[in-house]
Amino acid sequence: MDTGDTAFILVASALVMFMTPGLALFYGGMVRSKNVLGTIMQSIFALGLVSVLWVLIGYTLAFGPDVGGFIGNLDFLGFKDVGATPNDALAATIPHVSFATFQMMFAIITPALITGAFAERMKFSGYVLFTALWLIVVYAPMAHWVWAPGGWIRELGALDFAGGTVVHINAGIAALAAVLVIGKRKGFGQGAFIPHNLTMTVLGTGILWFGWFGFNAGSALGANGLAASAFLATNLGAAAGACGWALVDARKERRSTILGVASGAVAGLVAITPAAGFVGPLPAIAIGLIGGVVCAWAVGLKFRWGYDDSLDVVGVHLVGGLVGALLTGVFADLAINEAGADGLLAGGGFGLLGKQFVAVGATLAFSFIVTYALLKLIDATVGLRVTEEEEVTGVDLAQHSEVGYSFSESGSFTTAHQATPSAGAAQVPASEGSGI
Amino acid sequence: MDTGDTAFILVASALVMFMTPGLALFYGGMVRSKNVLGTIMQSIFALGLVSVLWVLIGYTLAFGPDVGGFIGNLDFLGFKDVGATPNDALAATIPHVSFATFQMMFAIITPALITGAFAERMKFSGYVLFTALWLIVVYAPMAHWVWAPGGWIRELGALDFAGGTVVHINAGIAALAAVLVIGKRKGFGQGAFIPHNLTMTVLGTGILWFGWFGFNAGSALGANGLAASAFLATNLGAAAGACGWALVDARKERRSTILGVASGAVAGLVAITPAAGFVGPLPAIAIGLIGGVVCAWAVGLKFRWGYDDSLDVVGVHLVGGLVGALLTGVFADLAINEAGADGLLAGGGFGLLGKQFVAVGATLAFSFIVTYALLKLIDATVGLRVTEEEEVTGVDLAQHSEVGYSFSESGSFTTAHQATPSAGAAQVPASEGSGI
Amino acid sequence: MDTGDTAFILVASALVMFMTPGLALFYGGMVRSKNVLGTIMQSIFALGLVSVLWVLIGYTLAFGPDVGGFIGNLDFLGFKDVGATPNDALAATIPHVSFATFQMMFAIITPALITGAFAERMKFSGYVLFTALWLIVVYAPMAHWVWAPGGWIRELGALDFAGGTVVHINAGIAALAAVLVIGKRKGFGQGAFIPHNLTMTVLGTGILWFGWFGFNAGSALGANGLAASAFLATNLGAAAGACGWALVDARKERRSTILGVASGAVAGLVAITPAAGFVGPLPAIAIGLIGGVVCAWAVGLKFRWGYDDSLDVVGVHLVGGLVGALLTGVFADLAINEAGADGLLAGGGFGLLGKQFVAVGATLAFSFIVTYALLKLIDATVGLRVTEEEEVTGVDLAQHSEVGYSFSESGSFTTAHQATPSAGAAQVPASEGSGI
Amino acid sequence: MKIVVAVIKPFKLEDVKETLEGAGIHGMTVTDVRGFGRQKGHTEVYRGAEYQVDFAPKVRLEIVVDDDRVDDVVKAITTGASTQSIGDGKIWISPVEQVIRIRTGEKGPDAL
Amino acid sequence: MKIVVAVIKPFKLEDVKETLEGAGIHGMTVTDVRGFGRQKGHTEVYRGAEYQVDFAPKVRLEIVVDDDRVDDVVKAITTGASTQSIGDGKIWISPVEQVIRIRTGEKGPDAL
Amino acid sequence: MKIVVAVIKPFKLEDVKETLEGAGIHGMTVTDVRGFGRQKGHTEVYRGAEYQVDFAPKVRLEIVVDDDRVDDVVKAITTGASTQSIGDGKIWISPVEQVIRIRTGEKGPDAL
Ligand SMILES: Nc1ncnc2c1ncn2[C@@H]1O[C@H](COP(=O)(O)OP(=O)(O)O)[C@@H](O)[C@H]1O
Ligand SMILES: Nc1ncnc2c1ncn2[C@@H]1O[C@H](COP(=O)(O)OP(=O)(O)O)[C@@H](O)[C@H]1O
Ligand SMILES: Nc1ncnc2c1ncn2[C@@H]1O[C@H](COP(=O)(O)OP(=O)(O)O)[C@@H](O)[C@H]1O
Repeated sequence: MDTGDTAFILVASALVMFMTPGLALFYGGMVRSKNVLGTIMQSIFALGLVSVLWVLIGYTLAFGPDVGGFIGNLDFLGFKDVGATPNDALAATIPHVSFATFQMMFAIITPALITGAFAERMKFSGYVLFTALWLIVVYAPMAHWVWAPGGWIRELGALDFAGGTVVHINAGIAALAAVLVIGKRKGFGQGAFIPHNLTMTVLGTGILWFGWFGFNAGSALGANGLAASAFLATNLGAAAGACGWALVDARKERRSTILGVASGAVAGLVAITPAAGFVGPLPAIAIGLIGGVVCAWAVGLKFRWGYDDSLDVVGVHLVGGLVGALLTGVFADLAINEAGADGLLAGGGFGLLGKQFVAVGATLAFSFIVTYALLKLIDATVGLRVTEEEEVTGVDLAQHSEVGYSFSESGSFTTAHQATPSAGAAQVPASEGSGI
Repeated sequence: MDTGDTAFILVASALVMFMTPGLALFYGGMVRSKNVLGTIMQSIFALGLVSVLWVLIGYTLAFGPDVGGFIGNLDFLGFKDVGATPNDALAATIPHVSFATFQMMFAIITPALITGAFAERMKFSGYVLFTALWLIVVYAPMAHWVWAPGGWIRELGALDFAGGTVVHINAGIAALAAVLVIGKRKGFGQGAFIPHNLTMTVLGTGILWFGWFGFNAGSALGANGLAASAFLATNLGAAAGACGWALVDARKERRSTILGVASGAVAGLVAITPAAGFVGPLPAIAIGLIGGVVCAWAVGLKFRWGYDDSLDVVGVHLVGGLVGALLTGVFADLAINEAGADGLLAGGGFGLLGKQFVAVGATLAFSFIVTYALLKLIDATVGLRVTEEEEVTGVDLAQHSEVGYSFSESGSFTTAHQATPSAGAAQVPASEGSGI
Repeated sequence: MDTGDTAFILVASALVMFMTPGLALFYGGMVRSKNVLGTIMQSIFALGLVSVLWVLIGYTLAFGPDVGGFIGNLDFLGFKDVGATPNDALAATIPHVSFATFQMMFAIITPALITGAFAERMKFSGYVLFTALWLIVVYAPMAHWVWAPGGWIRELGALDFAGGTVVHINAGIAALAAVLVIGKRKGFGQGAFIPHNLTMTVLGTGILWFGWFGFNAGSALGANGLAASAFLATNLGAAAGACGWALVDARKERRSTILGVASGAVAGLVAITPAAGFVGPLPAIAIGLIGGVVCAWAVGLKFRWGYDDSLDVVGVHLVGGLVGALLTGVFADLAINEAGADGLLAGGGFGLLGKQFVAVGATLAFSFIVTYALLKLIDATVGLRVTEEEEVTGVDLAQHSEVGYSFSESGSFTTAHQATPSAGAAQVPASEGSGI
Repeated sequence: MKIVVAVIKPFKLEDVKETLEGAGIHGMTVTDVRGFGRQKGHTEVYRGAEYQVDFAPKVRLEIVVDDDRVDDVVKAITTGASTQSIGDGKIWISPVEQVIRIRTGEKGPDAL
Repeated sequence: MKIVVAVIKPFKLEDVKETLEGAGIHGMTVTDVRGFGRQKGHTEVYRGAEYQVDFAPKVRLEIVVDDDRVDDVVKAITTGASTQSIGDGKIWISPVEQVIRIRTGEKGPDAL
Repeated sequence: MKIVVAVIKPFKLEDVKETLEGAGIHGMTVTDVRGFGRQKGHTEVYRGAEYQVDFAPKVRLEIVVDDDRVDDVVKAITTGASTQSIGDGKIWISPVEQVIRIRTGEKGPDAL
């Protein structure tokens, strides 16, 4: 065990945890103000729910000793034997519990990413059930395939440094399945749904960028030259992504936008994620730039094809993830990471690229099909979508009985009659506020 | 000295420092918009004031060589001899100055926690005096008793990993004393004081959760297996607390709220704090869950008993702290930390639990009595409470001549006549804005 | 190579990166709401632009092998040879790439600091060009002089631990040059430009304070006693600065303000920056306090002398930087850092102070002249300033076609006709919104 | 001339604007307001306690029109704003003695 | 019918609502406004410079009533809003020619 | 008495306040509103798609005055608010039957 490595992974875990509130703000700023809390809630609550589920069952399915290349066994159920000493197969220089906790943070943010797609119309109960089940039947197996010793994609030799397939393509294609099942928001295509607070979205972007250093550099599982290289690549991916999207905006609309720069940074981060530990600085810039440009174009597809992906999870995470996974096959370089491989431009031929295609294809197919079926099931039981009246009112009031902001000068007056906190409360019909 | 341990504690110190702005936002979002700056100020200014006082006098009283089990002597006055080499009695692998700085961050946030109780009606001058004196006469002795070599509670064998008694029970009971002395806000009990910006409260929660990793894992004073274990317990406490409070909300109001989830996360963090380095993952989940559920119930007490604890410092920090301190006596396990003890369920019998009761009882009595007396004194001299007119106006304008937000389209017009910056200013009666 | 040191510098790099979004919010909260996005953009976009330029050209000019004491050669062009092993001349215990990345974060925030001066009236295109060129012709040489082996100011023996001259005086004097070239905002001197969201400014302050630990303690380039000492000094500089400004406010206006406390913290941080690794805790308090008091007075100069430095970059960064650089010559102490020197009060006589004067003088002259010329050039080509109509409309709409906030109840209606995303868009004259 | 003032549900603003345009009315001034009336506000939950908010958010429209257009305007608003449920709002009509367009100084119906 | 418009201090809104309810008035429309008058605004401090804000925040009430209730309404507002200090605000009364309830199409006093 | 209502461009508020003071008018009530009219709103860009906003932000002034001051007030507003470009706004004048100052109970012109 190494204290420097341990210090680094503990801090990296904290950074990745911080990304989820960052995502909550990134998404929250983009919806209409009547939906800001509901949107934030769908990220924040994942911190609670997934943390607990990960300990109980998720981790062992993902990283328990391999069963046939597809899933982990139940040795680590309830974090049994996940202790203070290293598990050499997983990470030799840090406590096993530290590795498991680091992975927990990835498991939290991945389902949270999906929520951007069905923002502004999802029932909270449906979301909770979906997140819990999706973690177990989609995320845990995917993580096993790609990252666990014995996982079939890992064995195949496809590369995914920090989650291009497991996190981004997985969440992105699940998002597509989700919007196909759930349908469009009232008013989609007729007018714009203008972001209600872009400063919140920028803050979220800043936190995501900051936390992503833990996500990518932490995936080196130690404080070493590889971590340093991945750290740099991460920053360059974000930076070049921001520049790329800004250039597209500037060409198309004759001006750059802050939402474009923020979106571009995230797109660049998504694209660099699978490649971060396999490429040098100049390829990292290229990957970020291409990610930014392609995603800037891809977010327009929803208008053309008519699916209502509210906050562009498909356009950014699916498309950005694809860009990154495939470009890893192009730019990966053994000179940067000898545990990696040489991609097309490093003289490795089409071998790696082919494996990347297989990994991507398997992820797309598996995640789309299982997610689609899961959502159909939930729709038929608990239900996925708020009523039209609730959608008009906003999910904050309709689903959570709260409002995001209350700035009025005479705000103290906004509520006058307190129901007796315990007893009387139940008499007021909770749906009363609907149809404002 | 170990660079990994040092790196970890330096970063942990930064994380704990960041909790105080996080707390400022957590609290700030819950008050009415006319009081947002005053509320934030009472946390932010503690960063300034307490940092300086800690160097000058606080640290030596808390961690200077023991005098009779009750207080430290003056050897470290002005951080004399607090240097770049380790002090083996306090922390053997990191610079002494790093330990002292880490402790400084705890000393800052503790009085800041109290301010939530008297939010929306406290005079700034009274707050400053209170914070300075409370640090010296309440916090420093408490920290000595529990954490300093020779401190009587430490010698007794009661366990408090990261501040259940010193920070949370201490701040929580002081909060109760404070609201008894200061009295209720105008309008308490008649209507609701609706939070003006829950997105700010959620952001604050995210920062607190993030920083709490430094608070708890950092209390291992090194980047080791214990830190990793405490890190995990911290995350699980928060997560389970959020789930617990959400369940209570869902049962009582038929819906979960984002404020409930945020409050539950904090309650879970409070509850896990004393236990973080002594329990495994499943007990951590239990402690967080119980913390969340009990605090969700406890915040209703103020309506029943009629004390106006504005932002529920009693309901969350006092009650959550009690839950955690006592459950430490139930769940503590030598298998997790051999410097700890076995609690009731680990086969240690009632011994530890008894000690925890003594520690808690002493904290409650000492902190309540001294805080009460201190506030009475300040009330009789400098004064604690703003005038009714100022309370109606809001403390932002009344105490700081500032407003939080200015969104109006024609905002640039809001002020037109600039008093000559230097001279003329004094002529405008500062109280003019009162009684809007 | 040392994993503890590497862990620390990686995290420190992340912290410094996070300062730039923090700065965006610190500045963003202080402008009028119609300019909030444009202001934020000028910090956020620097993250994108400067990161890329630093890799391509900036780093090698600053830290490439010395050419005549004035500039680095092109050995590190495109981060060639900037790899996973340490470069002993620059930082012996961490990967070279980690050092270069850490320095990148400094190169990003420095031009971002300047933008506060010309906020609310700068063209985005002019800003982009200015930032790119300024990085290369002003920042890179300055960094070389002060920090690179062979740089003439470093060789002279002047001390600048973490960027008092390179970052703060440099940005501050460039800010002065900028406002002289660009001119005043419409309405300057007639009324107040009231900050539209002080809670955002406080959040920004919290992030800056948090990140500054990476900035200053990270400049020790390892997790050692020096880092611990610099960490403490940083916190005390901020704390004492906040107290200092609050005292001035309280004396002058009979009340403290949250903006004063926030500004004082930043002023204290600026002042302690060059000294952080050379002074003990009591001098750190003195430097912070003096920084806070002097800057609180200095921000009034713009009204007296009539230059419109929108967000007080001159008053805080130039003046605070001067205070810190000179007081380093007074308080520096070999007992704290043997690589430093003894200042006036440590018995070192006037020698160090004299060198500090030379360093400061050279920075002032070089940066002012080159910045002034650069801006004149850009003004004559691309243009620096928005039209008066755009200034009245606000730069958010005029330069970025976005608005910061959209809180209206009927907000979903705010825009109804979506131009066909691809084709039709170009027909709507973008300037239509002007002159609201 | 008359001024027609209407207080309606916020999410009906878009429909009303369309029916008004259908009736040839292209100018109006809109304000976000809070309405107190038979319709009660919504319920909010705050740390476990339920509260009844007294008001419902509304938007208020002002339309200055020539006397002979009043009935059309009222009809357009009624059509656009109606949901047949409590809280749909009210319309009231008051006299206007003069209208001036600031830009041109035109007066009376020409100023609309 | 008449419309009674009142501009009052924001923190008096709750009291006025109570006195109005006492007078049997249950409907009104409320707007946040800024008032310019004898009462000057507050003082703000911005980085060491003091500024006088020109306006004071106010709320504006609109109540449409039958002619014979006007005096009661005025009395209720005056009672509820008065603090005997400058800036308490003003009430003005204008004619209303017609009122319509959107939901039902009722007209005149029945629409209130 | 009359009430003069004006809808103007927000950035002209300061100028209008000055011309009104020049005309001896010291009281008014101001509301932030959204205006629909000939002047179209601005264009916003949202992730690569351009949208036309339908309204332009405006401020609405209400000034109650004695009958013989109406023309001065209209003139002051017109002078202060005019930019000679579309969207400068409108002024309309309606009758006021009574004005009361809450603080003193004064009525009529004395209440202003
Ligand atoms: N007397 C009144 N004067 C002015 N506005 C009123 C009056 N009564 C009701 N309103 C406005 O009309 C809105 C709708 O009234 P309400 O009684 O809730 O339902 P309905 O319109 O179906 O009768 C209220 O929210 C309020 O804004
Ligand atoms: N002539 C006016 N027209 C419209 N509103 C006015 C007028 N004069 C004053 N007001 C409103 O009444 C409020 C109170 O007036 P003010 O002169 O400050 O005190 P008072 O009501 O005690 O006379 C102002 O803030 C403004 O909103
Ligand atoms: N019929 C109307 N009733 C009420 N307000 C109107 C009417 N027509 C226009 N307005 C208001 O006047 C403002 C300016 O009108 P507009 O037609 O854009 O330009 P102009 O004032 O130059 O004719 C609008 O934004 C709206 O607020």
